[in-house]
Amino acid sequence: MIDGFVALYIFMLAAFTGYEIIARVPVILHTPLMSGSNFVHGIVLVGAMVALGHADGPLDIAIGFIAVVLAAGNAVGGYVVTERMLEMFKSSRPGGANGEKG
Amino acid sequence: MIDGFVALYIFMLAAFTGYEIIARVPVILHTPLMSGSNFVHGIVLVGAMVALGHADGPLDIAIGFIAVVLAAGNAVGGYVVTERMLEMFKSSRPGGANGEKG
Amino acid sequence: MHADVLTRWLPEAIRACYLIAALLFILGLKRMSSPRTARGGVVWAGVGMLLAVLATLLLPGMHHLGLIVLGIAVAGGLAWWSGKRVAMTDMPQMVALYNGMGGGAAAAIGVFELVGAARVAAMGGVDAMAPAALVLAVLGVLIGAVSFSGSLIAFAKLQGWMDRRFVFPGQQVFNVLILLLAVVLGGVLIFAPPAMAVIAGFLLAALAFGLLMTLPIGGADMPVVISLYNALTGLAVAFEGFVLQNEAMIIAGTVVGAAGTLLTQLMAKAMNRSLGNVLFGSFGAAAGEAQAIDGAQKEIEAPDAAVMMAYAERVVIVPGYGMAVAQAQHKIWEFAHQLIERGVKVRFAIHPVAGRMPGHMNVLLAEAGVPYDLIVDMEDVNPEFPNTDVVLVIGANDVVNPVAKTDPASPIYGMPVLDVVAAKQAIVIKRGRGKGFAGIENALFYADNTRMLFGDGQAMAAQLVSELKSLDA
Amino acid sequence: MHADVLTRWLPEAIRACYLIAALLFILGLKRMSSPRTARGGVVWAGVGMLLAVLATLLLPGMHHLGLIVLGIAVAGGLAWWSGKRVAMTDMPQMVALYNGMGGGAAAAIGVFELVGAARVAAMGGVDAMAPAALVLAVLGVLIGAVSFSGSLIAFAKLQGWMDRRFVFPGQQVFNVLILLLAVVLGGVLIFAPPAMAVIAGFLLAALAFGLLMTLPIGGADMPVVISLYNALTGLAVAFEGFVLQNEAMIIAGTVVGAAGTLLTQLMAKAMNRSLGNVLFGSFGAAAGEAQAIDGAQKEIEAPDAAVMMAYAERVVIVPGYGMAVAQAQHKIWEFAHQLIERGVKVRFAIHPVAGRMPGHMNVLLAEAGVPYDLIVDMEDVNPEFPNTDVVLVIGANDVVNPVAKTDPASPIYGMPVLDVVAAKQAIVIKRGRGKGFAGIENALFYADNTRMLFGDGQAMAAQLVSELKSLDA
Ligand SMILES: NC(=O)c1ccc[n+]([C@@H]2O[C@H](COP(=O)([O-])OP(=O)(O)OC[C@H]3O[C@@H](n4cnc5c(N)ncnc54)[C@H](OP(=O)(O)O)[C@@H]3O)[C@@H](O)[C@H]2O)c1
Ligand SMILES: NC(=O)c1ccc[n+]([C@@H]2O[C@H](COP(=O)([O-])OP(=O)(O)OC[C@H]3O[C@@H](n4cnc5c(N)ncnc54)[C@H](OP(=O)(O)O)[C@@H]3O)[C@@H](O)[C@H]2O)c1
Repeated sequence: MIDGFVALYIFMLAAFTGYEIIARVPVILHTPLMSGSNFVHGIVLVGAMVALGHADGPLDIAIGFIAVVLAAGNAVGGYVVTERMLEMFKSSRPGGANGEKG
Repeated sequence: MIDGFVALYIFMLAAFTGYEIIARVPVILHTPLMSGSNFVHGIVLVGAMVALGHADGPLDIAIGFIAVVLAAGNAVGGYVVTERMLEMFKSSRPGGANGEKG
Repeated sequence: MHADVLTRWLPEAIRACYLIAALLFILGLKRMSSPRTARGGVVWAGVGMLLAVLATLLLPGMHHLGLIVLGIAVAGGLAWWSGKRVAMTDMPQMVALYNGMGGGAAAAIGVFELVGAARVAAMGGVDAMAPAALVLAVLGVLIGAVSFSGSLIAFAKLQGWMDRRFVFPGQQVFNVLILLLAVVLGGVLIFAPPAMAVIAGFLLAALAFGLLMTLPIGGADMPVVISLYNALTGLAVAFEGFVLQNEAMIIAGTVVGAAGTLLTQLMAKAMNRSLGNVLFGSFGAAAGEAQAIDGAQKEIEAPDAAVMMAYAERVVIVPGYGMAVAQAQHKIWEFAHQLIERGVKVRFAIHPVAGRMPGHMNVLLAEAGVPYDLIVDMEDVNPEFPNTDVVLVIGANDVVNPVAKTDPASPIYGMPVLDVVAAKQAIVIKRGRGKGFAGIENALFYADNTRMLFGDGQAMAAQLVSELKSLDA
Repeated sequence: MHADVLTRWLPEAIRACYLIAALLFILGLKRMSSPRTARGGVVWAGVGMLLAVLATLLLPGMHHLGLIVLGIAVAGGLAWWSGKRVAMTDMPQMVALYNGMGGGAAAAIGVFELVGAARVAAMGGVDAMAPAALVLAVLGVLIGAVSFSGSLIAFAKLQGWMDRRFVFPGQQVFNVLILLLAVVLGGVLIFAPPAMAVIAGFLLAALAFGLLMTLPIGGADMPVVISLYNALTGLAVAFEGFVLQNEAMIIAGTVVGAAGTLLTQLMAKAMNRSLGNVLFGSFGAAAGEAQAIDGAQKEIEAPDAAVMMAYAERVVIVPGYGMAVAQAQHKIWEFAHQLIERGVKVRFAIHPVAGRMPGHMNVLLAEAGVPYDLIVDMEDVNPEFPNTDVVLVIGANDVVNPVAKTDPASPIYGMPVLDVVAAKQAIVIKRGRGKGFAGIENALFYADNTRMLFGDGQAMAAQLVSELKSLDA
C-alpha cells in the first residue's frame, strides 16, 4: 500500500529524475524524446487492463474497453514512431566516435 | 508504512537523483561536495533521537545516547566544515558572471 | 496447495516486474537523451512495457481476458500499421494522436473508478474511495480529458484538416469559464457523494476545455503544445496510477510529466518565445514599424549555381521549412554527396527552430541518410560563415534573416539566426516571394552577395544534381 | 479533545517536515554542485536539517528529551568549535571524523533495534522485526561500523598520528577472513533469534574489518577512501531509515550513497587510478625500468626570478602540494597581485589532482582570496603554454612532469599533466631534490628553459614579494 506521504516522496523523486534526464538533451533529440516519453506513458495500458479486468456490468466493460483500446494505441503507436525516428540517427564513421556531439 | 517494494522504488529513484546531481560537478567542487553530502547523512540524528526517545533500560539509553552524540557530531561538524569551504568560493566580478565555469 | 503457492508468490513477482519496467523506462529515457545511445533507449523501454503488460495479464482475479487481448490486438495492430506507414514529416501529428489516446485512457480509468464509487454511493454506501484517491482520480480525469481532446485538435491541424485559427471576441474569458465549470463539477464529485450525471458533465466540460483551448493556436506552434499535452498525459497517468496503487504507472507517469514539462520549456525557448506566448499570444505583434529594405532580389539560374558550388572549396547547406514542404531532402543529399565526391567540403547547418518542430531538419536529413557528423549546430557554424565560399539556403527564411540582429522593431528581433549574410556567396532556393513563418521581409534576399534560385525545392535540387552530372559528362 | 486533535495532526505535520527536509537536501546538494550557487546550497540543506530535528523533538511518545537535548548540545557544540577552528588544510580529516561519527550513529541505531529484538526473543517472543527490516538493520550495522572505524583510521593518518602503512604478509587473506566472520555472524542474527553475544561479536568483527582494511592504505590515498566511507555511511543511514520507517533518512541516505559512489569514482579517475587500485594496490609498481634523465638542474636566485616575471607579459602560476605544506598561498597571491598591478597578465593553473585531495589547490587559493576567474583548468591552459612567458611552479612536481607523456615505463605514464615544459621559461620553487608523490624524477627540472629556485615555498614567495617592492622603490 502506498499512502499519501509515500506517494508524495515518489512523486518528488520521480520528478527530479525526469527533470535531470532531460536537462542535458541536445535540440536535435527534442522531437524523438517527446515521442519516447509519449511511449513511456503508454504504461497506462496496464491500468486500463486492470480496470477492464475488474469490470462489472456493461457500462464498466464499455469504459474499460475504451481505456484498453486507447492505451494500446498509445503504447504501440508510440513505440513504432519513436523507433522509426531514432533508427535514423547514425554516424558516417562506424564507431560513432562523434556520438556525443549531437 | 513503507513495505519492501515501495522501499525499493524509493531507493531506486533516490539513487538516480543522487547520481544525476553529481554527474556534472566540476573537479574544483569535489571536496566541498564530499563534505556537503557528509553533512546530509547527518540526518541520522533524527533516527538516533527516535531511538533514544524510545529507550527502555540502561543499555538502551546508553546505546541511544551514543547514537545521538555521534550523529550530532556528524550533523553539526559537517555543516560547519562545508560552510567554511564553500564560503571561500567567490568571483572577482561581483555578479559572478563567470560562475558556471568552475 | 499448488494454487495457494501460486497466489502467494504471484503478486510479488508481478510487482517485481513493474519495478523492473519502471527501471527500464528511466534507463531507456536516459539513453534516448544522447544521440549515441538513443536507438537502444527505446528498445529498453519497450522491453519494460512488454514485461509490465505480460505481468498484468497474470494478475490474480482478472476477468474479461479475451476482451483485453482483443482490444490490445486490434488497437495495437492499427497503431502499428499507421505508425509504420506514416511519412517522416507527419510524425508530429502521429505523436499527438497517440498521446491523446493515452490521455483518454487515463481519463477513462478515472471515470471507471468514479462510476464505481457512484454505484456504491447510489446503493447507500459511503466512502467508496479514500479522499486522496478520490482527489487524484478527479484530477487525472480533468487533465487526461484536456490532453485527449486538445491532442486530437492538434492532430487535425497538423494533418491539414483545419487550417483556420478559430478566434472570436471574448474567447479567453469563455475558455476560462468552461475550465471553471469543469473545476466546480470536479469539486462536487470530491465533496459530495459522486453521481453519474455529475461525472458525465464533468467529463464533457473537461473535453470541451481541451478543445477550445487548442483551437485558437496556430498550426506552427503545435509541437510545443503537443509536448505540453504529453507532459499532462504523464501526470494524468501518474494520478490514476495512485488510484490503482500501481507503482509503475506512478513512476513512469511522473517521470514523463517532469521530463515533458522541461522539454516543453526547452522547445519554447529554442523558438525564442515563452510558453504563455505560445498558448495565449499571437506571433508577429511587433512593437513598431519594421524598417523597409532597399535593393532588389537578384536571380540566378541552376546551371550557374551548380558550377559555383562545384568549384567552391567550402559549401554550407542551410535547410528550412520549405525543404520539408518540397520533400527535397533526398535530392539535396544526392547533390551534396556529388559535391563531396568532387572534393568540396560540404556541411549542413541546422538552426534549432528550422522547420516546424524541434529537430525537424535533423529528422529529415537523417531520413535521407545524411550522416549526423556532417551536421553542425548554429553556435559552431556561425563563426565559420566568413570562410565559406557558398551557402545554399533551401526553403529557409526566418532562420537566416539578418533583421533579427539589426532591426529592433522586427518581431523576430533578438532571435539568434544563422549568419548566412556573412558568407562570400549565398544561393537561396524558394518558390517565389513567399514569406516565412514570421511573415516578414528578409534582408538576406536583397543582399549584394545573394542570388535567388526560384522554384520548388525538390525540382531545383534535382536540376542541380543533373547539372553537376553534365559537368562531368 | 485538544490533545486528541494534536495527536491526530501532529504525526502528519512531522512527516510533512521530513518531506520538506528531504526536498531541501536534494535541492541543496544540487546547488552545491555548481560553483555559482554552492554557497547557498549548504544553507538550504541546513534549514532542512533543522526542520527535521525540531520536528522529531515533537514526535509523540518520545522519552528522555532532556538527555537528547543534552547529547545534541554537547556533541554539537564540540563539533561546531572544532569545525570552526581547524585549519583549511586539515579539512579532509575533519570530514573523515564527522563521517565516521555518522557511520557509528547508524550502526548504533541498528544495534539498538537488534538488542530490542534480542530482548523480545529472550523472553520467548518471536519475530520482533519483519524479515526485511531485520536484514537491513544487520546490513546497516555492518556498513556503518566499517565506515566508523575506517574513517577514524583515515582521520588519524591524515592528522599525522600514524605515518606508517601497516603491511604484513597474508594481510588481504586475513582481512577477507574477518569480513567473512562478520558476514557469518550477521547471517546468524538474521536466521536465528538474535542473541546479545552474537550482536556484540558481529559489531566487533565489523569494526575490526574497517580498521584492518584502512590500515594498509597510504595517507595520500585517503581522500578517495573517505569519499567511499561517506557513501557507505549514506547507505547505512538509508538502511536504518527503513528499519525506523523514516522516509527522510531513507531518501537522504540513498541520495548520499549514490552521489558518494559516483564522487568516489570521479576522484579516483581524476588521479588516473581505479578504485580497486586505491584500496588494494600500491602506487609506483611500474612496468619496466624508467628512462634516465640527462642534463643538470640550473639554479636561479630570487631577485632575477622577480625581475623576469615583472617584465613578462603573461605569467602562469602552477601550485602543487608543496604550496600546501609551506602554507604559501597568501604570499603567492600577494606576489601575483603585485604582478597584476604592474600590468602582467597572471593566471593560476590548477591540475585536477594537484595536492592531496581533489580541489585542494582551489580551496587554498580561495582561502587566500584568489578570485576563481583567475583560475584556469588544465584543458583550457595547456594550449596556451607556448604563448606564456614565465610559468612559476610552486611545490608542484608530478603534475608538471613531462615523462607522463614521453616515458611508457613511468608509473605516471598516461596521466594528463600540465604542459609547463612547453612554456618559454619555467621557474620552479621547491626545497631541494625531494621527489613528488609518485617518487620519480621530473624531466621538467632538467629542461633547458627551467630554472630552480630552491627554498621553502613561503619563504621564497615572501622574498619574491619584497624583491618586486624594491624594484619600484
Ligand atoms: N522548429 C520549431 O519547433 C518551430 C515550431 C513552430 C514555429 N517555428 C518557426 O518556424 C520558422 C522556421 O523558419 P524556417 O526558416 O525554417 O522556415 P520559414 O521561415 O517558415 O520559411 C520557409 C520558406 O520556405 C519557402 N518554401 C515553402 N515551400 C517551398 C517549396 N516547396 N520549395 C521551396 N521553398 C519553399 C517559403 O517561401 P516561398 O513560399 O517563396 O517558397 C518560405 O519562405 C521560424 O520562424 C520558427 O520560429 C519553428
Ligand atoms: N589531489 C588528490 O586528490 C590526490 C590525492 C592523493 C594523491 N595525489 C597525488 O599527489 C600528487 C600531486 O602532485 P603535486 O605536483 O601537487 O605534488 P607532488 O608531486 O607530491 O610534489 C610536491 C613537491 O613539493 C615540494 N615541497 C614539499 N614541501 C615544500 C615546501 N615547504 N616548500 C616548497 N616545496 C615543497 C616537494 O619537493 P621538495 O621536497 O624538494 O621541496 C615535492 O616535489 C600526484 O601524484 C597525485 O596523483 C593527489
